[in-house]
Amino acid sequence: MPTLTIDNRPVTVPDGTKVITAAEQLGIMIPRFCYHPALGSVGACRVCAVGFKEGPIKGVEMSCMVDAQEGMVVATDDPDAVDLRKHVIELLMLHHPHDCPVCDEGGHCLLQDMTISGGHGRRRYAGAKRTHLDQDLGPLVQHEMNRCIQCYRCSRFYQQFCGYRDLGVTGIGTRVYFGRSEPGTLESPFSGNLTDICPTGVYTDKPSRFYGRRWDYERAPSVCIHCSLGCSLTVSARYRKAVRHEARFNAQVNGHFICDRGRYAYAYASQPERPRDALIAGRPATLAQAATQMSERLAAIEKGTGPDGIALMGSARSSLETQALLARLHSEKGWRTPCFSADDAATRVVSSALNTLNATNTIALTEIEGADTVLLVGADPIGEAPMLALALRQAQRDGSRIITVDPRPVTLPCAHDHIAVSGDDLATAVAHLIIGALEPSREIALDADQQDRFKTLKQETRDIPAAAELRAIGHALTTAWRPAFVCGTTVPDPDVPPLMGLLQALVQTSCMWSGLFFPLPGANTFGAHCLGGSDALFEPLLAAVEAGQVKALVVVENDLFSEYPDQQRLAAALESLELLVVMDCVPSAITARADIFLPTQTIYEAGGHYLNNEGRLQVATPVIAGGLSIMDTGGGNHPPREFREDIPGGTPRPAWQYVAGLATGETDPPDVKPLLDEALTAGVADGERVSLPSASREWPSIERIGAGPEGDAGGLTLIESAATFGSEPLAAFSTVLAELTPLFGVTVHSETAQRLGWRAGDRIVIPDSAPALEVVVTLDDRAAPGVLLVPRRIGIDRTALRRYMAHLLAE
Amino acid sequence: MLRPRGAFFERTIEPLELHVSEALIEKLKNEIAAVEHPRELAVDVMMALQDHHGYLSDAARDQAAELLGMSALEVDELATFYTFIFREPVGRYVIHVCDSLICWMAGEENIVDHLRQQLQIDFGQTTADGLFTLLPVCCIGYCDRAPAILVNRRVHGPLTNSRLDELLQKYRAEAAEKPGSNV
Amino acid sequence: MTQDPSQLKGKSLPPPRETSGAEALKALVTGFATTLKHLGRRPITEQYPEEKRELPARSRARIILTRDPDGAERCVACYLCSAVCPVSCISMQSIEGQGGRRMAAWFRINFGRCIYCGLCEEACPTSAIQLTPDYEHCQRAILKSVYEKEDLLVDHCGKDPDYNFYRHAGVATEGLDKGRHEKEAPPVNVRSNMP
Amino acid sequence: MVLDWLLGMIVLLVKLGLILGALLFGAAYLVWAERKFLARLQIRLGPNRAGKFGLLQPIADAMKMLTKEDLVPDGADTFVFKLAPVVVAVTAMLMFAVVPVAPDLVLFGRSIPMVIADLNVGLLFIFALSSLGVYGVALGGWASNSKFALLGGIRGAAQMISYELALGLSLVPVVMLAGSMSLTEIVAAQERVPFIILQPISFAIFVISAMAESKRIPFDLPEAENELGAGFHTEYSGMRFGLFFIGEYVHIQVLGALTAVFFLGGWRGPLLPPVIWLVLKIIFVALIMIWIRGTLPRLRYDQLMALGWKVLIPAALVNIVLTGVLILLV
Repeated sequence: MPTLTIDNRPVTVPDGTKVITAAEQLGIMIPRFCYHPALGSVGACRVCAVGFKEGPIKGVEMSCMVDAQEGMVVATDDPDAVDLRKHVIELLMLHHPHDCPVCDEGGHCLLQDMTISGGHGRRRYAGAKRTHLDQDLGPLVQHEMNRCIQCYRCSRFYQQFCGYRDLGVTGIGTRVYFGRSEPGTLESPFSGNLTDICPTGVYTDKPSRFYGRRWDYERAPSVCIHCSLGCSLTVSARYRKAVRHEARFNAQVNGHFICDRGRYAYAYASQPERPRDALIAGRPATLAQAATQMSERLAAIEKGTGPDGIALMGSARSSLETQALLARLHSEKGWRTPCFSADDAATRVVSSALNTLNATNTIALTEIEGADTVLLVGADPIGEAPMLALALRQAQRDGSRIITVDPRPVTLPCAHDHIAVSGDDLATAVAHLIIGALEPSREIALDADQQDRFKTLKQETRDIPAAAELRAIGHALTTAWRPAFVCGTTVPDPDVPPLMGLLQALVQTSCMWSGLFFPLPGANTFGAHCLGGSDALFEPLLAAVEAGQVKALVVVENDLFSEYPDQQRLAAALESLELLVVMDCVPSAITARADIFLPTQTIYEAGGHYLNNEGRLQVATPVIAGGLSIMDTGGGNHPPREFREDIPGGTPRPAWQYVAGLATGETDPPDVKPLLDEALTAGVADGERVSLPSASREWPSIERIGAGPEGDAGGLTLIESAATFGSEPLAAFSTVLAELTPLFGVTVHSETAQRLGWRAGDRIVIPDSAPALEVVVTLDDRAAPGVLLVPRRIGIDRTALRRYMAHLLAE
Repeated sequence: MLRPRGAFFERTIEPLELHVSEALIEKLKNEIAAVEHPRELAVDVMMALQDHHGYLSDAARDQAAELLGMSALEVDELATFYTFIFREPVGRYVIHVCDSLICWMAGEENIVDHLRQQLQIDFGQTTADGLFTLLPVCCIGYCDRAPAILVNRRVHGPLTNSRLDELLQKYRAEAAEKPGSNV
Repeated sequence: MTQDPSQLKGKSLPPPRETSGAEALKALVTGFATTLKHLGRRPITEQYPEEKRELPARSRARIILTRDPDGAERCVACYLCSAVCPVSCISMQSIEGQGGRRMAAWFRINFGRCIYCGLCEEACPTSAIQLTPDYEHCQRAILKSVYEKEDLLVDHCGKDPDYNFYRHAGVATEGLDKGRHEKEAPPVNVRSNMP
Repeated sequence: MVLDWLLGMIVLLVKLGLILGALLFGAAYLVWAERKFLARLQIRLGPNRAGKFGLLQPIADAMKMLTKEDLVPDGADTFVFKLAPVVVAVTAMLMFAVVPVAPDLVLFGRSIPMVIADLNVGLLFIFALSSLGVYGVALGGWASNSKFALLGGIRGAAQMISYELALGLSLVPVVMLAGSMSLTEIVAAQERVPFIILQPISFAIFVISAMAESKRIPFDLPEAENELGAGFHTEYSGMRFGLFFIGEYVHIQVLGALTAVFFLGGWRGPLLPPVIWLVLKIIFVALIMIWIRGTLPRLRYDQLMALGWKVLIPAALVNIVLTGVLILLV
């Protein structure tokens, strides 16, 4: 822990800290271009020069390249260093184009700041400027190479940090060029970070190109709700339109970056099709009319059938406010327990997963970066939670071993061992891992009861092809120092998470640190689980609707059709309802069927609290007041010249306000904390994790280990799993992401393809599908044999797809 | 092996216009298999393919990438870095003129002027008959034979204008004798 | 009498000079004589609506959006004028126009708020926004003081007849590719065989 | 007897009406004249938009004042606030009651004095009213509940007290020469020589003090726009402000008339009718005052006090002694 003096102020920092970081701790921002806390030092740009006055090093040195040492005296305003910086800036500006007015970086450009603060104002170089041709890098990133100052941040980020290899640096000397070998869409789903990380305007945000300047934007801290990780965002909005997401540093969750799905998903909030008016039986009505009619009709139904006649349907993408008020509606009015997901299979896995979490085994996303072995079971990070893949990449760069056990051909931007195991065998696979971890000698550590249970486990566990490999991995896990265990919650069955919990508990006795990490299906699935959604399944609710017991259904921010597989059954059930109330901010299949529709606000207008996949409470601050963008009201031309008191398109209210109106008759913003504390039994601060139960020493009871696949249909199973783009219900409305969404396809092992008579590139037209559905066949031998893998996609005819697949399975 | 696996990095490449002999491919594959990191052989593979094609065309680059398990961009990064790997077409004989200090003291400028005059081209250009490409090069380590040039990586020096004329004559004769291949 | 202010530092000012009675009387008489003399002179007042004075080219009144020498809109909607405007009377929206040019989809100046300080003109990097000596644009209806882009655009270059931003900018636009701007070398060929 | 009384009453009312009308009309057009004259002194044009030569400007101004909102500031003493401008205007007008505008008029055998009230203590009456006038200023300043107005009011009171003395002392030699305090008598005493020739020092002191009394530049410290907003009448608007305005310009006329009466022989003059002479003399004095306004800057407060106490009063006292000696000797 050396103590050094920077600008006459002492600071003590850990060993190995660079001087530039030490200065940051004092709040001194030393100029930098190439240095970035996430990427480290390379000493390429030479603007972080400072003067070393006393101590082991003397003279002007680069503060990003020098480790802080005891007794150093550093002056950031050393005249020699200042002079050097001034000349370096002038050198960097030598070929810089004269295009700040048309550059989107202008206003938040590090190069602008450094040029001005370095005192460089007038070009002395009279020669011809070096120019470059630009490349089309796809719909997300705009390329403008002339502005480059050769800091190498982009190539270091893209190749070393993210592990993608299609963007880098070519050429030598003055010809150095950052880009691809051929123009084309960037392959990395983290490419949007280039726009944040580039200190000048080489990479700028393409969808928000030319829209505004940083100083004009309304900006507020927010949370990403496009997967369960809950990355921190800064949202920029202008003229009532959210136009940009940027990563906000969060040491526990996402670090400095976010994925492209989270970055470009905001378009749903300002899409022209967004419903902005209340509807009664499909006809526009005022909000007051709709709300009054909703209360009256619900009261009438309640009078007729009792409180049991009204059911509530929440969603995993709603804020905690909305979810908590739905739970209160149940407790106050006696209406049916709210259900938060129509996907019961996932709900079961989620509850078993979250019941496995406790105060000692839960880890945060950035902690995974420090693991030396990561085991992923039934989890596909790139599709389900992209930032997890980036964390794995960091772990792997530090020498960590990554193992994926999955029926899908999991791809990661880093080296990893993949063991293909069919979906029904995942529990068996984990059982094999446990056996491997315990078998050689460690069984002795167990008490008598546990030994018995272990014996049973060993007897019950079925043999699978990869058993030997899995046992070897299980054994290797016991020698790891910092193993992390990641388990998905959509593909595995409910047995897998407790088994993973058991494996972690067994391994924990012999390592420094270990933990469990469960990516969940929705942004606020954790919240839904806490608020009593775990035992509320959709199937019984649907049965009650069909049986006529439930007369009215209130659906809040949930498109049931995208979650529930049998769309025809669902449609018929909804038809039989006396009253269907829908509250949502996006147009969906269910919106059109609503008797009463109430438009809700998005996260940008309403804000809200969210619990991420590890139970961390995070707040999204409202950015805009809501309403149609001025760009829309003016039709692209200047804003209309009229005075009006209301905001056009400003009808939507936060969903919780409608629910609160039903629950208490009041529509003031609820203080979510007491409601939450009720559900969670203890207070929790923003940015902190909710208190989880303390670790239990019990051997978890596992209902079914490794019984063969149920309903064996020739060993074929259909897996619908989340893809990076196109699966998330809100991000699916983003037009730029739609461009990146690949053709809808089915991925199978070549053996399976042979059995089915499919070849790579075959196009299968699904019969009786509306809209017509065509599936492209892709072969991948890293998939488990017998698995038909399709991406989850909003708006496709899943009934027809399932019917066709079932027909295939039956043959 | 620390090589990432997965669909992201797997490319199927179009058949090359000039087919590289199976034997060469087999030889390169064996060499690559023998080393710990395929990257180690990147320059050798590029050189081998360049010798085959005359220069490292896009197709050759893609083939090198496939052989080495690298992305096309990664190969490009190296190819554009090294002076002796040509990403653009060159003539049959590539003349590198050393422009470092010793050669300059020994009269490199005269050599250059003479070459320019004889070949009617400037640096970076190829003669109309496709025989010679003139390129400058930094010190090639033959200071003892200054002023020196490389023709297809073979050193010649010390040079005078008459020696140079002889040399050009020799290559012209050779080209007339064996048209086509430049390997 | 000019004195270096730094030399005055720390010193008290000299005591005021005493005026003698004769001097005072003389000053008094001079004053009265002067005003009396003025009585006979022709008033210098200009009768505004009847007589209109030609103002200097740099006087600051009505704002215009000029065009470059090629006749294209100069404004690139960079938002600098609206940022610098102390009364926030300028608003606009930038879009990508024809041939990759950044331009204003709409551009609005509310002259009801404008204080004619000229900061927008000073901030404008393309010489697009300029203040003109035309001061006569009062309106009875307040909304008529809100000028849109079509009201602001003129078809000349204003005070800067030669400047064309896109000839210097270095960004590729229709008909002016990379390396064709002033003081620019042709685009680098990364694959060049030259070292 | 009754008829006499009635006739007297009618004559008095007619005189009152005429004088009042003339004074108000004079005040209005004095404003116009001041603006015009001042403008020419400063090589400007002055008002020229309302009517020919801006002649309708006073009417436009009056209409504007009457239609302006009448504001009483929050926290002001409403009664006093409303009273103050009345005091200023009324005292100024009342002073004219003792000014003879012409020799007695003989009509149908009756001699009608061309003065509203020929008091034998006319001079004291004038001093009394002039002292009362300061109340308007001081009260208006105090009642406005504004620091600027209060400062203006205080300055007004202090200035008035200082210059009242010099004003009174400057007229003692006039009374000594005329042997009466009645203004009619004083005018009569100047049948041969106007007192300006006999008493030039008195004249100078009187004019300076009179200007200070009327709070005009260079003695406008109670208003002092650039320090105090508008001094004692900062908070006044509409016609209440108008009353202060009228008060000031009536005061100028009164001072003109008094200067004429005390030093310029009153209505006396050759050829023209007496009333015209008086009016001409009033206009002459007013023009001189405007000229002064157009030329001199405002005095500093200490200069104002020094001039009053250290110069004017001693000079007036010496003048009295000299006059007395001269009267004894001649």
